[in-house]
Formats: sequence, structure tokens, C-alpha cells
Amino acid sequence: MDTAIPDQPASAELPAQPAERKRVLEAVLLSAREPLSLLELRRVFNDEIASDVLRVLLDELRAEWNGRSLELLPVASGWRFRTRAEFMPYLERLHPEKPPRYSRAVLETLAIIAYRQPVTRGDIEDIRGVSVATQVIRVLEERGWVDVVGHRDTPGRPALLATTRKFLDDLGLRSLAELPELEQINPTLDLADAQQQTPAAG
Amino acid sequence: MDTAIPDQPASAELPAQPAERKRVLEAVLLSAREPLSLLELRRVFNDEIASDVLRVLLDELRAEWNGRSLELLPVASGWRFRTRAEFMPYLERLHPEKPPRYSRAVLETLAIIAYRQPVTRGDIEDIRGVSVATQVIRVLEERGWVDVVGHRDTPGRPALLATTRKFLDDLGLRSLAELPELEQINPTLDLADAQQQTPAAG
Amino acid sequence: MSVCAIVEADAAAPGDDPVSPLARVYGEPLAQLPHDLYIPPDAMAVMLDAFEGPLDLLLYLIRRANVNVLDIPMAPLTEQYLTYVEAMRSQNLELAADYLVMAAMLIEIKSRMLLPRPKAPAGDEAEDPRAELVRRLIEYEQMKRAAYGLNELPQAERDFDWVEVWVEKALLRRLPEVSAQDLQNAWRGILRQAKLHTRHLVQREELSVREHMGIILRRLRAAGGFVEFVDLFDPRLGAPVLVVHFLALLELAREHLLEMTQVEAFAPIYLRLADGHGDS
Repeated sequence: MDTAIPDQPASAELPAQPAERKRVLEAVLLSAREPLSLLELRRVFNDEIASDVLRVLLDELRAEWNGRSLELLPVASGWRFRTRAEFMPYLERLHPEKPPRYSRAVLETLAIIAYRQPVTRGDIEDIRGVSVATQVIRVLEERGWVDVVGHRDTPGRPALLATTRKFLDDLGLRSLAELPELEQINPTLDLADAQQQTPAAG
Repeated sequence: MDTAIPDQPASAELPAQPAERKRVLEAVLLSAREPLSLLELRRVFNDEIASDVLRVLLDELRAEWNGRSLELLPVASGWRFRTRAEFMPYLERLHPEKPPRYSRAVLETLAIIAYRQPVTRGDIEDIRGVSVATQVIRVLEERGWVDVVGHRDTPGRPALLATTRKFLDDLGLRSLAELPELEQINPTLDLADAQQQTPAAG
Repeated sequence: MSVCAIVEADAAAPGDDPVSPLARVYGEPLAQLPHDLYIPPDAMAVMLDAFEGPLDLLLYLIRRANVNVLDIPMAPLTEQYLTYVEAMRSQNLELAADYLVMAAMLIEIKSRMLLPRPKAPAGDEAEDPRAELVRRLIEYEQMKRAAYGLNELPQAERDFDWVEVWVEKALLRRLPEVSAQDLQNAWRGILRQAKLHTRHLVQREELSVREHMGIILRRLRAAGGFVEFVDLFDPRLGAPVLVVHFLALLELAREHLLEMTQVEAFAPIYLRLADGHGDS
């Protein structure tokens, strides 16, 4: 293990060249545990780079990674690198445990929370027409996608559920506005046919 | 009642070209949380690549990353990417940690060397009234702030310590004369009282 | 239980007689239930799992019948729904109460459809008893499709992994920071111990002298412990510095840290480290 620790790393001065600045951004973004906001990225340069300049650098860096193994993505809480979908099958060989695939109950509950938030469990049950198992909501809470944002001022003070920033991040969205648009259900549409169609892109 | 699971990503066939294989390795290594052994990396390719071929690919990939933001390293338990040392100061800005502090023994020893140089360890002990651990002086020597400038021609030929130019540089001083002036101690004055006085302005 | 009684009564007729139309849908007779209404007993458990609830089952039935959601033929729909529910019940499957509540609602709507509608206030349309059901069906259908759409989006851990490269903290050696002020405070700390003798008092001028003492000692060491007097003085540094430098030299001699030698008057003066050690 050749982890010879070098002497004091070079001081973190603002690199003069855009190319060097991009290397710094790359290093920081690749090793971050969370998406990094523009604010945080500016702090990396001691706030010596303006936001719009930074945005240009990020766009360039993103373009540099085009067609490579990763992609740089702006999500709700900032910028983050992720692996490209085409490499997932290889990655999955290392983690034989199946990635989470959610039941319809979980997905429908998530959709209702996402599109109608904030909602109570009762609201969800009204829309779905069935009672919602506690387990269903717990799955979403444990994933960090849904949390309680308040309580409705009605008897029992039911909890109001909403989606989190992590939900947007994990779905690669910058805001709720980027959710796929709700389909207008055309009552005269033949429902059997409609079912076969790909949902309209948002 | 299809449970709306999207199509599986493209199947994970063995890429024909070395370049494509390296992209797969890159994707897998960049998103791994732990070092990946050759055995695990072979599993990524369904064991369809021999270990020695894989090793060549890894060496090539390592070379490709030369001089970039990360470095690919073989460590005890396998291969992993890590952030290059030169980018650490930038990363550090995102999660600033409290800088460590020198012990009182180190600071007092440094103060005595700075104000009374050149001094022997014995001189320091006389002034502080306690023995000075070797470790204390070594800390200052390793920092490059103090070095031996000669030996006093007395029994035991003790080393004479003085501060260095780096000490002045690191403290932002042009010369020792810029050190804060010490209180003028009236010998007849009680030292404890002297302590209360405001230091004379430099 | 009364709900179940109605269910049985109503469920008896349909399906047995494929000839008599069950209903007329947009004028067309609906002669028989869709074939897939027949549920093999083994499949019942699967069926129950397959539907997410009564609304889901109703949507399925409406889709099968290719009818307009806004103009649901309540009678056949209710018949079909009840047939399902009864089939589930007869398999001793634990039927969620939600299904029975819906059954009651359908029957209520169906019966209200048979009654003359109450006069609506002038200008208003009389409310269709099916309106609430239709609203719920459409909203549920919309959310069902939204769920499908959400599931299509690339999802962390399923369709991609976040990248998080290892950061070796040890690569960054953090060193304590010290300011001149810290040194002054440290010195005060020493004073506080009252260990300091008055002879240790240091003044500003002395400090410069002490700095030059170190400079001279380093010079001598670098030169092998031996240097000519004049080489130590660089006139370009100016008189004040030269004076301090000279004072440092005298102080070093006084403290026996170096020796000055001169063979005869006006001969070169040589300086030698008292310890005789140079670097070379």
C-alpha cells in the first residue's frame, strides 16, 4: 500500500486557467458524498469565482464527460456525478442483492404524495380507495424520499407527508416541476388502448 | 396487472474493445465504496477476462488518469480511486475542521526560542522551570520553525536552538523585531501585577 | 352482512344466461360478461393481489367493457363487480372491507339512478349520482399512471449509482496555526509562573541582536565553522543593520559562542565557531 503521505499539499490558491479550475471541480464533485450546490462549489474557490462563471465551467465539465462512464448532473440540491445507466448491469454483478423495486401500493402512494403534497394518510386512502398499510409509508420514509412536514389541524392532527430533496436527487430532478406531467384522463378515450400507450413525456 | 417495471438496462455482455472494457472498469471502480479485488473485477465481466489481461487494463486505466483529479491505486485489498493530495485543500474548504492546537509546552518553548535565541534546551528548562520533553523540540524542528545553529562550548556541548526563516514566513513576520514587544517588567514590581498591564504597543 | 345478502341476490342472475342482454351500452346490447370474468379458483388469490383495491377493480371492469367513464352503465358494472367480490368471498379469501364498502356504494348509486332525479335549482344541472364515483375513478387513474411515470424515471441505486470516490483524510496534514500573539501569550504564561529572573528581560533592540546572532551562527556553520570578519558584513544592508550585526557578533563572543582571532594588527580577523563544527 503505497500511501506515502506527501509533504503539505500545495496551498489552495485560485487556479488561473479554466482547465485547472475544472480539475478542481471534478476532484471535489467526484469525492463528494452529497450533491454540491453552487454556493458550496463557490466556497471551494474561496468565493473568488462568480456563480455565472462557475455555471459555465460546470457545463463544460459536463460536456467533457459526455459519452464516458459517468455523467455530471444538476439535481435539486446541486451537482453530482452518477454512473451511466448502461453500466448498471456490470455494477449489479458486484451487488447480487436486488436493488429496491417497489410494489404498486408503494409507487401509487409515492405518486400521490409527490403530486398532491402535502397529504395525510387519509387523503392517500381516499384517492386509492383502500387503506394504506403503515409499512408502505415506512418504506418511503426509510428511503428518505418522504417525510412528515406538519400536521393538519383537524381531529387527530394527522401528519402531513411530502417528498424530500433526496427524492428529487435520487430521481435526477431539479424540482417538483420536473416531475412527468400528469396525464389528462380523457373520459371518451378508450381506456384499454390508453393503457398500452407509453405515458406522455413530461 | 403489469407492475410497471421499466425495461431492463442493456444486457451486460463482454465488451469487445479494450477501450470499452476500461470504461466499464472505470464506472465500477468510481462508484465502489470499497477497493475492488481482481476477483471482484473479473466477476464484473462474468469471469470472461483473464486476470493478467485485467491487470493490463487496470495499468492502462491508471496511466489514463495520470495528472488528473483522481488517481487509481492498487491497495492491499484491491484497486480503488482516490482524490489526489493536491486537491485536498479545496475539499477541506467544504468541511472545515478545527485546526489542531499546539500544547502549552510547545508554545512556551517556541516563545522562549523566539525571544531568547539562541538558547539551549537547558536555558529553556531554566526559564520554564520544568524539563522539556524531546518530543516538544522535535515538533518544532519537524515544522521547520526551529533548528540547531551551533553548540555552546560548555560541558555536554548542548545544541543552540534558534528560529528559522520559515518561522518568520509562516507567522507573517519580516524579522524577529516584528514579534510583539514583551512587557517591560520592572524588577521590583510583582510579576503577577505586571501580568495585568496592557502590553506596550509595538 | 346485509351488503353480502344483496350481493348474493344480485349475483345469481348474470352469466348463467348468456342470451339475455345484461344491459344496453350506447344502444348496443351487452350480451355477456367478458370471458376473462371467469376466474379459475386457483387464480383467485392472485386476482386479489393483482388489484390495488376496489377502484382498481372497477377501472379494470370499465376498461374491459370499453365504456365511457362519464357514462358508466351502472347496472352491468355493479353486477360484474359483485360477481368478483362474491367469487373472492366464496374462496374464503379475506376480503378487505374496502371492497364491501364500494359494493354498497355501487348499489346505492344504481338505485338512485332508478329514482326520479330531484329538481335542480334553476340553471343548474341535476347532479348525476355517478359524479362522485367518476371523479374518484379519474383521479385514481391519473395517479396510477403517475406512479407508472415515476417508476420510469432513472432511479438511484436501481438505474445508476452515485459516485463517491475515496478521500484519504491523511493526505491533508493539518498543522496547528500559531500567531505572533500566541507567542506573546505564551510568554505571559511563563511570566505567570514567576519563574523568570529579571535578567531575562528582553527588549526590542536586543531581539534584533538575537536574530542576527542566529544569522551569524548559521553563516559560520554553512562555511565550515570559519569565516573572515569582513565577509560577514554587506554594506548594502545599511548602517543600522550593520550595527546590529556587529552587536550580535560581540554578544556571541561574550557568550563564548564564537572566537575571534587576529594574528597581528591590521591582519584579517577570523571568526570561528566555538564548537568548531561546521556543516562541511
